[in-house]
Amino acid sequence: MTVQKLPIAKAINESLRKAMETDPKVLIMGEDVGKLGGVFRVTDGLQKDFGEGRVIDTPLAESGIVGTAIGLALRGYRPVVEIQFDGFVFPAYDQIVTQLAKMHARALGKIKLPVVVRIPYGGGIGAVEHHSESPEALFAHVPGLKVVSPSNSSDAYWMMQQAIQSDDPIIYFEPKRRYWDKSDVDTDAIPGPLHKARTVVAGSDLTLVAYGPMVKVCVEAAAAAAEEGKSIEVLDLRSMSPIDFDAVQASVEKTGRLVVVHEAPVFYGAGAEIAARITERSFYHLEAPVLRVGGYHAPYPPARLEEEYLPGLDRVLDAVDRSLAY
Amino acid sequence: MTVQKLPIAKAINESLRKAMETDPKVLIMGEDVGKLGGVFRVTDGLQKDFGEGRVIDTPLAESGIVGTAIGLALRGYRPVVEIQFDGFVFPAYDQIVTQLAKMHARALGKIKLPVVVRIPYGGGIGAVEHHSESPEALFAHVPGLKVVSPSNSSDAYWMMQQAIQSDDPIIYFEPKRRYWDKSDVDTDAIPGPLHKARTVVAGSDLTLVAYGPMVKVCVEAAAAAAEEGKSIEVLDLRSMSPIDFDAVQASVEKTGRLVVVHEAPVFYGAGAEIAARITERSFYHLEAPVLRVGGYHAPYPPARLEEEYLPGLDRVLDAVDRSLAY
Amino acid sequence: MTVESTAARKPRRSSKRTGSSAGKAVADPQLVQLLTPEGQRVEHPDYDVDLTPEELRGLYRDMVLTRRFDAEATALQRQGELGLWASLLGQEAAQIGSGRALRDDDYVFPTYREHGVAWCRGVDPTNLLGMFRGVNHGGWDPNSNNFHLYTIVIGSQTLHATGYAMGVAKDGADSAVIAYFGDGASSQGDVAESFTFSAVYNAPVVFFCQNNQWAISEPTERQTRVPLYQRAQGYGFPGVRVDGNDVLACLAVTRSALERARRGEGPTLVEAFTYRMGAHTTSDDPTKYRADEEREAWEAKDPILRLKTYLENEGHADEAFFASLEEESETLGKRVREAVRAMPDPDRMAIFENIYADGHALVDEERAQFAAYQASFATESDGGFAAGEGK
Amino acid sequence: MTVESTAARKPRRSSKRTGSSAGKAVADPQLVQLLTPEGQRVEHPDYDVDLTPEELRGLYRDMVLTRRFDAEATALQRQGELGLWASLLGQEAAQIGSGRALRDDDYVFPTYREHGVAWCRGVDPTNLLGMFRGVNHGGWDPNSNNFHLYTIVIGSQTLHATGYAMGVAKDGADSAVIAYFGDGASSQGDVAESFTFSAVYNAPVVFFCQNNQWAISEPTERQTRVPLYQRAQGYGFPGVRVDGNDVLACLAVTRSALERARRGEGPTLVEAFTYRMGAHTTSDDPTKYRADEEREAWEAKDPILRLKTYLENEGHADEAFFASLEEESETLGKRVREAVRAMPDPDRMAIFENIYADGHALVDEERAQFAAYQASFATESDGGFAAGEGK
Ligand SMILES: Cc1ncc(C[n+]2csc(CCOP(=O)(O)OP(=O)(O)O)c2C)c(N)n1
Ligand SMILES: Cc1ncc(C[n+]2csc(CCOP(=O)(O)OP(=O)(O)O)c2C)c(N)n1
Ligand SMILES: [Mg+2]
Ligand SMILES: [Mg+2]
Repeated sequence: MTVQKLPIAKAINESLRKAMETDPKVLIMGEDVGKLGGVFRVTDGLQKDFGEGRVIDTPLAESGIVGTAIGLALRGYRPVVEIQFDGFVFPAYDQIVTQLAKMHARALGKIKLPVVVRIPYGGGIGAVEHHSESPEALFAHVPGLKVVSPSNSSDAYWMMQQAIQSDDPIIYFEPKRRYWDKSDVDTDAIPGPLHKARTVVAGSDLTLVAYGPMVKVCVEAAAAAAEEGKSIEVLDLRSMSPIDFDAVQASVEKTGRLVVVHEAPVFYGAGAEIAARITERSFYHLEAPVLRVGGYHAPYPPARLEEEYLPGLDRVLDAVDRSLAY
Repeated sequence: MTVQKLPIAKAINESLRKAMETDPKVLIMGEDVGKLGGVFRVTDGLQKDFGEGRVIDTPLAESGIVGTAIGLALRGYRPVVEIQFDGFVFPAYDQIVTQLAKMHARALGKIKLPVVVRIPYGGGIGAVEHHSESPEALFAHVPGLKVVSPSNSSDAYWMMQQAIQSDDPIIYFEPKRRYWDKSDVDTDAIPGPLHKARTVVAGSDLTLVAYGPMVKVCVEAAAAAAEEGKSIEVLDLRSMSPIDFDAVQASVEKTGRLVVVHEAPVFYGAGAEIAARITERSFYHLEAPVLRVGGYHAPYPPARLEEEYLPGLDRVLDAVDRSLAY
Repeated sequence: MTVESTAARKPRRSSKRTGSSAGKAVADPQLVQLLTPEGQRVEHPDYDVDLTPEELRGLYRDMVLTRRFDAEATALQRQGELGLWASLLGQEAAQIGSGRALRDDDYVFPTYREHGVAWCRGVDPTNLLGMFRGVNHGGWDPNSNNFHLYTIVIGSQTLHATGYAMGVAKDGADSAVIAYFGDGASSQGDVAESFTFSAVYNAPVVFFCQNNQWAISEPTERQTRVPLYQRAQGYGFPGVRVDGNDVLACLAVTRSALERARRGEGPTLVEAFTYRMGAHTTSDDPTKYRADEEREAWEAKDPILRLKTYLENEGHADEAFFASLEEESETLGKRVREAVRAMPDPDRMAIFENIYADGHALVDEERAQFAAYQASFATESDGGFAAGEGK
Repeated sequence: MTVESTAARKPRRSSKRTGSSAGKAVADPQLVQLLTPEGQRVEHPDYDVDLTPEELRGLYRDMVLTRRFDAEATALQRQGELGLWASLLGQEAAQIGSGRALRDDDYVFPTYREHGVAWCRGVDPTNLLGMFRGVNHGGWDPNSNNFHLYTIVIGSQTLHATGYAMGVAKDGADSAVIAYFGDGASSQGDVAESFTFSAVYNAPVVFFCQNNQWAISEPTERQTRVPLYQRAQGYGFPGVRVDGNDVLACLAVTRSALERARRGEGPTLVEAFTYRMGAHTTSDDPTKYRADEEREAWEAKDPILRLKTYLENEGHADEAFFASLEEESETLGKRVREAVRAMPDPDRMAIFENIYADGHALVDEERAQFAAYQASFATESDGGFAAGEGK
């Protein structure tokens, strides 16, 4: 049985298990990752099977988690670190930005930092403050880091395999509100490259680019638009650093229109980078300015307002219409 | 004597002094800000005149500095906090992003956080690692913060006055390699609004937008271009959050061309946001895509390579030429 | 962690000052206790309280009502009225004892679990529920009751408390500040930095650590190998461990620490040794990681029961008191229930409010765009019903 | 800070284990000393070293050559060959003593000032100069000598050391790890977190704090109100203060702490009480904030002089030894000078190298654009001279 229908959370769990079986140097570290299996159960059962020496419940200190993971990596281990929620990565931000991102370059390549930082991110789960954020741009701006996010179970599985195998530090953003969404995982497949975008829906009138939790919304938007006779292409970016600009460019040069969608605030977000670069690359192909749909320049609101804050089907379609109106 | 020719560092010093004289609640906090007067002497003489109770040498702990400044602000003080160098703000990043930026909103406006975080930033001084960075985008992306940077002594003086008077937390980036550049300060002037851009050089063929240390380079580029008969308008952005898009738009709709220049890496940088938004606002006015000149997606290099890394006159002119070639 | 290992760390010698051992758990001062689990009043060489029967009944009432409120909130979460609840069950004595030690002009920096302290400060309990319902991120004015908003990012508030206390000292006031945090939080760099700052500036702050034995699924052994109160001495101020289920001892120890702060002698760390009887929050399932027997052992140390026994044995409270308190509890429960159900959803435009005190051009722009976007639905033929579905 | 206040904190009683006082500086264990400032060999109940004359001369040689190297680097900075230099002047004993206590398989995590430790590890001194000259950010392979790169962000490396030590323990190796940091660094949250992690996981790491009395312009009083070595006990492991200008005591104490780590007994904090004789770095001007008398008082405690006196008094070294060492020093100075002057500027394309181990599309793109941009100058009529001016 190589193809299974798995929820994203379980696909990551299986991927971690596979990596730990394959490579004794792979470790899991974080708060509550052991007996509890993480607050989202992503590491469920792993401590039971691999022991406390490989699935490590850490003190409640994120800088300490990432800092010691760096030390373990220097010793030859491959730590996969869990940050419990997006909003709690900031105490570790210094270690990530000044050490994890830069140590390989600082050592002129003589040491490697194969550390994966897993971060459940994004909103839509009705949580209290700090549990619904999308800070990916704050990592993608930093040279030395790579930043990815899967949108489905197969990617969740394979991108985790690839992230662990990579000798570079990778920030792996998990779309927490999609944890329970099921889709097929072929554990015998030969995966494509980690940092390439994927065409989810082919279309010819406009390109929608998204990643992580927003891919689903964009696919729905494409379907809704199709009913109105509009042919929308949906690209799952998968990687926010590097960005597969070639794929976006190719699509845009076909459709002539681009809308970028993410949950993070639009201001200084990934959409800005994509808009700027694609406009530069495809200036004469664009029929309309690149439009962005995303979070407002506001703290993530209380749960009862999150559906207003998050880009939803209507807001995406509104942007599609505005783009097509040019 | 109301007009003085002052270096930027001294203008900030005078502004801090003025604020402390005017408002007994203004405090200065940081590492080495007391007897030493800061490693750049920006707080020189202030502890001598205002005492250890108001110019506070802190333990070597940036999170502690910002965290206690927040507490002092809650008690009614107006702390002006110094981070010794750009690269050392990251240990304080959590307090800045999760607390300083959000507490006003969290309290539904019932408490105010008038904290100024001063950060000498940018390269060009031949320093070792962590002393030459430009992390402004990492703050501008965060709702709840305001981010500014002066490029000359008058702005340094007045923007600091305004930052201290503001009830919002403000990240005040000081262009450290321009600290010793002198220009006029009129301490009796009536300053314009804190977050408005300023036209430094008027022109009609292309708009250059910069802030902080890059304004000088752009002015020089405009002069060099003028010799070749090109009329370049230079805008000093002054504020990276909010951004005075109206001013940029007005200029671009006049010139039809825009190049944004900053030291920070281009990828996910301020230039991306400006390019995306201006392209959206002025789609039909742009003769060329907005071009960006900035740092590479690489850790800030060792000093002997920084002139290659930093955007200089030639790289700006190259972008100007490329834009004009459209 | 098992019951045994926790018990093994129970200290044996009492002292206001902290003990000496490093690297091993011998010669710990015993935890300060004034009321045994059996409801016996005992003496302590360093701490005492002298309370009138009325005051004792007051503490009892505080604990009972706090527990009632907490139970109601848990129930409201189950009914879907709240998105989440963090129960203080078992920690009533630690919170009421410390909360009642405070003066009005003192200032409190809580975590997300200090419902009992909020009660002592006079914060309307229903105000605490807004953030758990998801209508706001903190629904009260911190300065109305000198009770700061709940802080969710673990440990952050200890620095705010320290800074506030530095300000108090600057003002020449003799108020004190108290910072609550948990055993898990003790590992955060921010908490260590708050120890350093408060010691160096001699700030009038009390660090009140409720060691409830667990940080979600992690036992205190994951955070420290020696008793937490000992942390203080390495920073140059006293630490003391108090029976966190003994409201009298918590009151006495906190009062003493606050007085010390007022006298300008600087910070104190109080470790209230207690137990989280419930789940971490309503999202948590403790059966995954801890044994029932542990909880049962702690049930015997219940903070409310022991005070009840004492009140009864001493004849300080009669049936009528307990009956009327029962009634008061029910009234409180009802009031809370109704208030929560009546709590309106925030206006969607609230997304754009209070982000900045002085405004921000982009917020203005986005607010206007959002309003126009919303309005566009209203003018469509469907009469605007689509607006709510703009998801 | 004045000389007096520093002296006032000098502890009085010695102990391998840490002492008891909390909140006041009484009953501190005296700092461990085996060689007095006057060059007298003294006994200590807990620590000893038994060295041959050759070994003693070796330590002396290490310190002299390290100082010579350091002086040369300072001179090279003045000559404009280095952009900056962080001198270890005065801290030779702390660094050579601890550095010579290490085994080859131990691993070192230094700050930016551990030139003496680097020397002990066999790192070519000229390699240390690259980052100060501005040609790289760290010019050696950490794994060649088990000597990690210099870390500039204060305190960060203590966590790397702890993680590395956790890995050593996992591997079942009996190596140890040593993390250097300063008195200023002791305030950083990261250092506290490294104490917590190392204690909880019983990691084989020695925290070696060189308390050189200053963090740039701030005296140690700005970081703590009790002696720093006491910090350890609150985390559950021993702390000890050693005379940081006594190479024998530093060797003995570090060796003992390393052995403890190897035995699986976990971390130790060593506070080497020493003095930064020079400026913080060549950019600093200490006359702004400290009195000459303080420096002068510490000059009398010079680490090299006292060992010299001892060697002479004991007849362990003769004129020939000192003369040949003098010569060796000069040769080293010359070699360093020449090596620095010959150090080539990095190729500009190095900007794009080693950012990622597995590559990154944007880096490839920018590298190509940069190369094309550079090439565009070469093809211009001026023959390419403008390229270097592309500023
Ligand atoms: C910085 C940070 N990391 C992680 C979390 C997630 N989290 C919430 S509560 C908690 C455990 C806290 O334990 P403790 O400090 O003992 O307090 P308690 O919940 O037991 O009252 C964790 C890990 C958080 N809120 N903040
Ligand atoms: C996080 C951080 N903040 C500030 C600095 C700037 N800085 C460099 S050295 C130094 C003082 C360090 O003092 P200490 O730890 O005692 O070490 P010493 O320099 O005395 O060896 C400071 C503040 C830094 N490098 N890193
Ligand atoms: Mg707890
Ligand atoms: Mg020092």
